[in-house]
Amino acid sequence: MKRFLARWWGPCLLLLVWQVGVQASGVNQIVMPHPMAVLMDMASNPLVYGRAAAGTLLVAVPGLTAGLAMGGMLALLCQFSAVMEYLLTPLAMMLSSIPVVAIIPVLSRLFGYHMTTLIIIVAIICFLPAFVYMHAGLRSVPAGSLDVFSVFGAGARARLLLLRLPASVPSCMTALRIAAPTAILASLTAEYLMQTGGLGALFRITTAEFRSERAFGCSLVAMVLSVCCFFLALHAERAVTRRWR
Amino acid sequence: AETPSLPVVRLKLGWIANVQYAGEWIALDRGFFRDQGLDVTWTAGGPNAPDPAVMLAAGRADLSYMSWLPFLDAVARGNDLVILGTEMPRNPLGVISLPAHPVRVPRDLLGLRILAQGVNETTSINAVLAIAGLPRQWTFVPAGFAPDPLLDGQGDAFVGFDTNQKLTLEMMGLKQDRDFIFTNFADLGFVTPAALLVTTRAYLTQNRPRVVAFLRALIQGWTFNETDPAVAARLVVEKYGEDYGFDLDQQILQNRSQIPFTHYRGMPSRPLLSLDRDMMAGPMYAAARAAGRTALPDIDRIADFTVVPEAFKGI
Amino acid sequence: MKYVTHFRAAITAAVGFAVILVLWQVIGSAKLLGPTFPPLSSVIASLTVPYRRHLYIRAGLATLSTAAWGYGIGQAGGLAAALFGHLLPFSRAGLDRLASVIHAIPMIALGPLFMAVLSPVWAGTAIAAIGVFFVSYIAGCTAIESAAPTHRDLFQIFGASPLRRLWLLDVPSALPALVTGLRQAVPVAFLGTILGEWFGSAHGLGLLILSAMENFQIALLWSTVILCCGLSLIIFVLLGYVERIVGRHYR
Amino acid sequence: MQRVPAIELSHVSKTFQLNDGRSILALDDISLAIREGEFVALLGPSGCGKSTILRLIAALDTPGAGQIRVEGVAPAELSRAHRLGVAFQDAALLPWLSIAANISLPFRLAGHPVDQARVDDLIRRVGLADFAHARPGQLSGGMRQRAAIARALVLSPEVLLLDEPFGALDAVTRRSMNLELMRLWSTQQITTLLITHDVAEALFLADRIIVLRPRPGRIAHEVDVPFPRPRDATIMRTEQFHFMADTLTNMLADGFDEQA
Amino acid sequence: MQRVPAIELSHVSKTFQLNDGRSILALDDISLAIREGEFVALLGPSGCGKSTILRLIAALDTPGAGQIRVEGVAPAELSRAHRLGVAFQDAALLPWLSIAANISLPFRLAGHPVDQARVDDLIRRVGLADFAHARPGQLSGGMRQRAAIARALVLSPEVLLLDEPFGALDAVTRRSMNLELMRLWSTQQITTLLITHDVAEALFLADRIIVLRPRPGRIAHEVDVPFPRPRDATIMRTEQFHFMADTLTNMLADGFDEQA
Ligand SMILES: Nc1ncnc2c1ncn2[C@@H]1O[C@H](COP(=O)(O)OP(=O)(O)OP(=O)(O)O)[C@@H](O)[C@H]1O
Ligand SMILES: Nc1ncnc2c1ncn2[C@@H]1O[C@H](COP(=O)(O)OP(=O)(O)OP(=O)(O)O)[C@@H](O)[C@H]1O
Ligand SMILES: Cc1ncc(C[n+]2csc(CCO)c2C)c(N)n1
Ligand SMILES: [Mg+2]
Ligand SMILES: [Mg+2]
Repeated sequence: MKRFLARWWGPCLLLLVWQVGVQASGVNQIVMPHPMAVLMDMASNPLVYGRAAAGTLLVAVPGLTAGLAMGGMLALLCQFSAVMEYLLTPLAMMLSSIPVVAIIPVLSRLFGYHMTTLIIIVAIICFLPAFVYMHAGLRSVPAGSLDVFSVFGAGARARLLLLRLPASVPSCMTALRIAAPTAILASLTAEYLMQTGGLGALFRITTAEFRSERAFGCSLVAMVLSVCCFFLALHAERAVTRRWR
Repeated sequence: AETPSLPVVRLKLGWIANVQYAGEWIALDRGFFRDQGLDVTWTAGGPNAPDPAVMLAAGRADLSYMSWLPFLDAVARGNDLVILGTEMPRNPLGVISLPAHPVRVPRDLLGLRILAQGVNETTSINAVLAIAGLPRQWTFVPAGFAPDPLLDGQGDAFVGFDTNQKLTLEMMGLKQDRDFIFTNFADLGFVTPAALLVTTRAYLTQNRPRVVAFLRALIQGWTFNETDPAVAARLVVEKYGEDYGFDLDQQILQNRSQIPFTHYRGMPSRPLLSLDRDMMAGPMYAAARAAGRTALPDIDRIADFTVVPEAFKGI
Repeated sequence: MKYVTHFRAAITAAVGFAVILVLWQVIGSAKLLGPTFPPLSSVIASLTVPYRRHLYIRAGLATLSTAAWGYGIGQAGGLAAALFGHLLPFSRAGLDRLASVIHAIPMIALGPLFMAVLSPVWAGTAIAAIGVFFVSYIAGCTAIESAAPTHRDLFQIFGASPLRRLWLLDVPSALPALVTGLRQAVPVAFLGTILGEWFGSAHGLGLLILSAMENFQIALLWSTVILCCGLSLIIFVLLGYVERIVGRHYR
Repeated sequence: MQRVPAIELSHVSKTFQLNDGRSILALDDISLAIREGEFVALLGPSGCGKSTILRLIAALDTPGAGQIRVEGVAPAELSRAHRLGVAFQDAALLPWLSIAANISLPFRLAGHPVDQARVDDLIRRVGLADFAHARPGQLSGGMRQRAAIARALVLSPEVLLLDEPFGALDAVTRRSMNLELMRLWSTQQITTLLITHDVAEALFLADRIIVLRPRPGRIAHEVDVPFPRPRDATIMRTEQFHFMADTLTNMLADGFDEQA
Repeated sequence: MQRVPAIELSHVSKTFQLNDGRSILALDDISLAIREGEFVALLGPSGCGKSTILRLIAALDTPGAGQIRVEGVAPAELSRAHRLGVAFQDAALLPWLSIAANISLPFRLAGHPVDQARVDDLIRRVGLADFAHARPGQLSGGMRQRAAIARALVLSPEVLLLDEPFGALDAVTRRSMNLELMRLWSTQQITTLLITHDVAEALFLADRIIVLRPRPGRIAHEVDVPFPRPRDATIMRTEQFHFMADTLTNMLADGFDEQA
C-alpha cells in the first residue's frame, strides 16, 4: 500500500482534487460529474464501455500496426535507394514539425468519413515515430561492425538481415513505446471529430445528451488504455534493450 | 468606448459567429443594446463547443441559444432553465435527397443510407419515423458539414439546412427539384423551432428588466435586418466573424434565405422572437415524446411567454 | 569539408522538398485524390490573395500568442517539476506517473471542460500547456541527469556544495537535452492550441481550419493548414539550429 | 611503518552486490599506510580492486568493514576541506569551459577567489600555455590529461590520487608525461597514490610499489624502489631497472589464475 | 625481399581531408612486402598511419596513390573470397548474438554451413568454453577480445590482420593473451600483420618489426627479430630482449616531436 502510494500519489491527488473541487464549487453535473458517479456508471455498464473500447482498439491497433509497418518499410527503402532517402527525409521532418492531429479535418475530407479513414489517420500519426526511430535504428549498428562485415565479405542481403535489422530492434521498441499510447488518444480524437464508432463517438453522443458521467467515463477508459499501453510498451522495451546491450 | 457602468449581459451563441445571428450583430453595431442600457458581450459556439446549457450551468453566460431536445435533457439533469423566445420559429433543417431516391414523405426514408453530421440530425430522422409510426429502418452514414458526399454517392440523402447546404448545392449550379429534392423536417411531421433563447430561472427573476431590455434591442436588430440582408452579412464578414474567413456573397444569400424562417408560417402578425404557446404545447411536446423524452415538465415551468410581448410593447 | 557536407545536405533536402511539391501539383491538378485535394498552385493562390492577408495575419497571430503562452507555461511547469523531482528524489516515481497520466487525458475531454470553466482564449493555452508540460518534464528529467558520473565524482572530490553543483554542473550538462525538449515541444504547443480553438474559440488558425471545412472552402482549408504547419516548421527548424550550437558547446 | 601516516587503511573490506544477486568481495582485509610526502604506486591485474581503494580514499564510496583515515580525519572531511586532488583515467574536463576555466574550477567549487597566477603557472608547466583559451574538444587526449593533472594540483592539495591518468596513451607520449609528472611532483612532494598497469611507469615514479592480487583483492607484495631522486629517463635503461621490472612482472603473473 | 609476397604495398600514399578544409598526408610512399606465413608487427606513435595501412590492406579504404596486392590480387578480392581474418582494437561483436554465434558469424556471411566442430574447438582454445552461450555484454573486455580473435580465425584465413587487439588490457592479461595468440598462430602460420603500441609484445610475437614515423606516415626502421621459434615467456627476461626493447623504444622516440 505504501509502495503503491509512493508511485501513484500523483493520479490519486488528481482524483482527490476532482472530487473536492466538484463538491466545493457545487457545479452542476452537466459541467463536471462526481468521480464517484463516473466510477459507478463504469461499474454498472461494463458492456457499454467494453464495446466502445473494443471499437477504439479496432481502430488503434490496426492503425498502429499499419503505421509502424509503413514507417519501417519506408525506413528500409531509404537504406536501399538514395532517391527515397532524399524524398522521405524532408517529408519526415515536415511531419515531425506538424501537429498531425490538427490536420484530421483535411484527412477526413480527403478520405471520407469511414472507419478506414480513422485507421489511416492513426497510421499516419504512428508512422512518424516508426520512420524516425527505424531510420536511426537501421544506422545504429554497433561500432566497427560494418568493417567486420566488409572484411568477412558479407553481401548486401547478409548486411541487412544479420546486421541492420537486428540492430534496429531496440529503436523499434522505442517507436512502439511512443506510438502505442498516442495511437489510443489519436483514435479517440479522430472518432470524436468524425463521430464514427468507439469511445470517441460515445463521448460525443453522451456529451450532447449531457450524460457527462458517461462522457467522462469514456475519457477515463481511454486514459487507462493509453497508460496501460505506455507501461506495457515500456516494459517490453526494457526487456528487449537489455538483451541488446 | 463603452460606459463602464452599464450592466453586462453575456450571450452564448449556439453556433459560430455567422449571419445566423444577424439581429445581434446589428443591435451591437448600431448601439441598440447600449441604448437599452446594456453592455452585451458574446461568445461563439461551434461544432465542438460545449453545449450552451453547460455554459449557463457553469455560470459563464446569462443568455444562450439552445435546441429543443438538448434543452429538455438539460432540464432533466436538474437545470432550472426558462425559454424566453425563439430566433427561428421555423426550423430550416431538412432532408436533401437525389431524384433517384426522393424523400418527400416519412416512408421515403426507409432503407436509405442517410448522411448526417451528429446527434441533432439523427434524432430528427428517428423522431420523424416515430411520429409516423414507422420502424427505424435506415443506415447512418457519418458526414461532415459539406453536402458533397451525397453527390459522390456515399449516401442517398443528407440532413442539412435550407439556409446552408441547400444554398451550397445551388451555388454549385444544381437546381432544386431537378437535381435534388429538399424537404423540411416540419413537412415530414417533426416540428420544432431552431434556436430557442434560454436563461436560468434565477437570472430571469433577478434581472427581468435587463432581459426585457435585451430582447427589445434584439427585436430592433432583427427588424432592421429585414430592410437590407447585406448589412448584417457585411458586419459578420468584416467585424464580428472576421476570423472565420466567410464569403460575403454566401452570407448575404444565407441571411436572405433565413429571414422567412424567423417568422411563423401564415402568422405574419406574431412578433419576432416570440414563442407560440400552441406550437409548444402541441407539435413540440409531441416531437419530444416521439424522440423518446418522457416525464416532460409542465410548460410554464420551462417557458415564459410574457417577456417578448413586454419587450415588443416598448418599441 | 564540413561546409561542403552541410551544403550538400541542404541541396538534397531542397531537391526532396521540390519533388514533393511537384508531386502535389500533379496529383492535385489531375484530381487523383478527388476534389478535396487541390493542386499546389490553387493553394498558393488562396494563400496569397490580398483580401485574405489580414485574415491570415490575424489568425496566425492569435494562434501564435495562444501557443506561446501555453508553451511558456508548459515549459515552466515541466522544468519546475523536473527540477523538483531532481532535488527531492523520493517524489520522482510519483511525478513520473503523474506526468504520464496527465499526458493521457484526452484533449477532446479537456477542450469542452476548459471552455466551460476557463475562457475560450485560456482553454487553448491550457491544453497546449498540458501537452508541452509532458514533453518538457520528460526532457527536463533526462537533461538534469545527463551530467557524466565522472564529473559528479569530480565535484564531490573538490567539495562542491549542492548549489554550486547544480549551477556549475547539472544545469550546463542539461542544456543540450533541454534544447531538444524545447524543439520537440513546438508542434505540441501548436497542436494543443489548434485543438483548443476547435472547441468554440472565435479566433485563430484552428477556427479557420474548422470553418473552412464546414463551408467547403477547400483551398482556404489547405492554405490554413499549410500556414499552420509552416509556422511550426520554421520555429522547429530555428530551434534545431540552436540545438546544434548548444550541442557543439556543451558536449 | 611511520608514526603519523598521511593515508591509513586498517582492515578494509568491500563487497559489491551484482545485478544478478551474487556478490563480489572486491577488497579483503586491506591494511596500508602511506607516509606524508610519499609516492606510492598500486599495481595489479584488471579487477583486483585498485580503483575501489582509490574511490574509498576519495570518499566516493564507503568501506564495508575496516577504517580509513586521511591526515587523521575521515576521508570525506578532506574533500569537504578542498584538500584533495584527483585525476582519473579519462580527463573528465567540463566540455563547455576553456582549459583555463577547467583548471581554475576547483577554486570556484571551494568558494575561493581564483588565484590566476597559480593557474597560469600550472598551465605553463604542463605545456598548455598556447591552449589556455581552447576548449577541451579541440585538444588531443594527451593534452586533456595534462590539463586534468594541472586541475588536480591547482589547490595545492595535501593528498593526490591518480587513477591510470596515462592509461590510453601510446608508449612514447606516456613516457614524456611521466617525466612531466615527475618534475611537477618533485617541487611539492605531495602524498601521492598512483594506480597504473605499467610496471616501468611505477618503477620510474614511485617510492614504493604495492602489488595487489585479485578475487578477493588482497595485498600480494610490497616493493621499495631504490632509485635515488631526482631521477631521469636514463635509469629506465639500467640493468637494475630491467631486473626489477621483470621481478614485478613475475609478481603480477604470480597467482594470476588465467582470468578474463 | 621474397619472390611472391603475400601482401605487397608499392609506393602507397593516402591523404585525408579534414573538416576545416586542411588535408593530412597520413601515408607517404609506403612500400612493404610481407612473405607468406610471415608475422610482421607494425610499431609507431599515435596517428602515424598504422590503422590506415591495415584498413587499406583490408580494402576498407582505397589508397590515394600506389598499389596494393594481396596474394597477387586486389585486396577486395580477398575479403570477397572470405579468405581474410581481421580483429580490431574494440572487439566489435554483435551484442545480440551469443559468443558462439558471433564466432560462427563468418560462416554465415560466407554463405557456408557452420562448421560447429571448428567453432567449438576455437572457443575452447581461447578459453571461452564456459561462455559459449553468454552474450558479449556479460563478458569482460579481455574475454570479448579473445572472442574477436577466434572469429578472425574461424574461416582459417590466409591473411590475418590485427589492429591492437590487446590495446585496453592490463599488462598481465595482455601477456597471457600474447601466449595464446602465439600458440594459435604456430599451428597454422598464417600471414599476419599485427599493430601494437607495445614494444615487448611486438618482439615476442613477430618475425619482423616495422617502425613508422608520423606526419607524414613513413617507414622509419625495419628490424628482424632473431629469437628462434617456438618461443616462450622466458625469452622476455633475456638480456638480448631487454636490449632490443630499449633500441626499439629509442627508435620510436626518434623524430618524435613532443606531440600530444
Ligand atoms: N559499482 C560496482 N558494482 C559492482 N561491482 C563492482 C563495482 N565497482 C567495482 N566492482 C567490482 O569490484 C572489483 C574491483 O573493481 P575495480 O574497479 O576496483 O578494479 P581495478 O583494479 O580498478 O581494475 P581495472 O584495472 O580494470 O580498472 C571488480 O571485480 C569489479 O567487477
Ligand atoms: N577518416 C579520416 N579522416 C580524416 N583523417 C583521418 C581519418 N583516418 C585517419 N586520419 C588521420 O590519419 C592519420 C593516421 O591515422 P591512423 O588511424 O592510421 O593512425 P594510427 O597509427 O592507427 O594511430 P593510433 O595508434 O592512435 O591508432 C592521423 O593523423 C589521423 O588523424
Ligand atoms: C451542421 C450544423 N449543425 C448545427 C448548426 C447550428 N444550428 C442549429 S439551428 C441552426 C439554424 C440554421 O441556420 C443552426 C445553424 C449548424 N449551423 N449546422
Ligand atoms: Mg580501475
Ligand atoms: Mg589505429
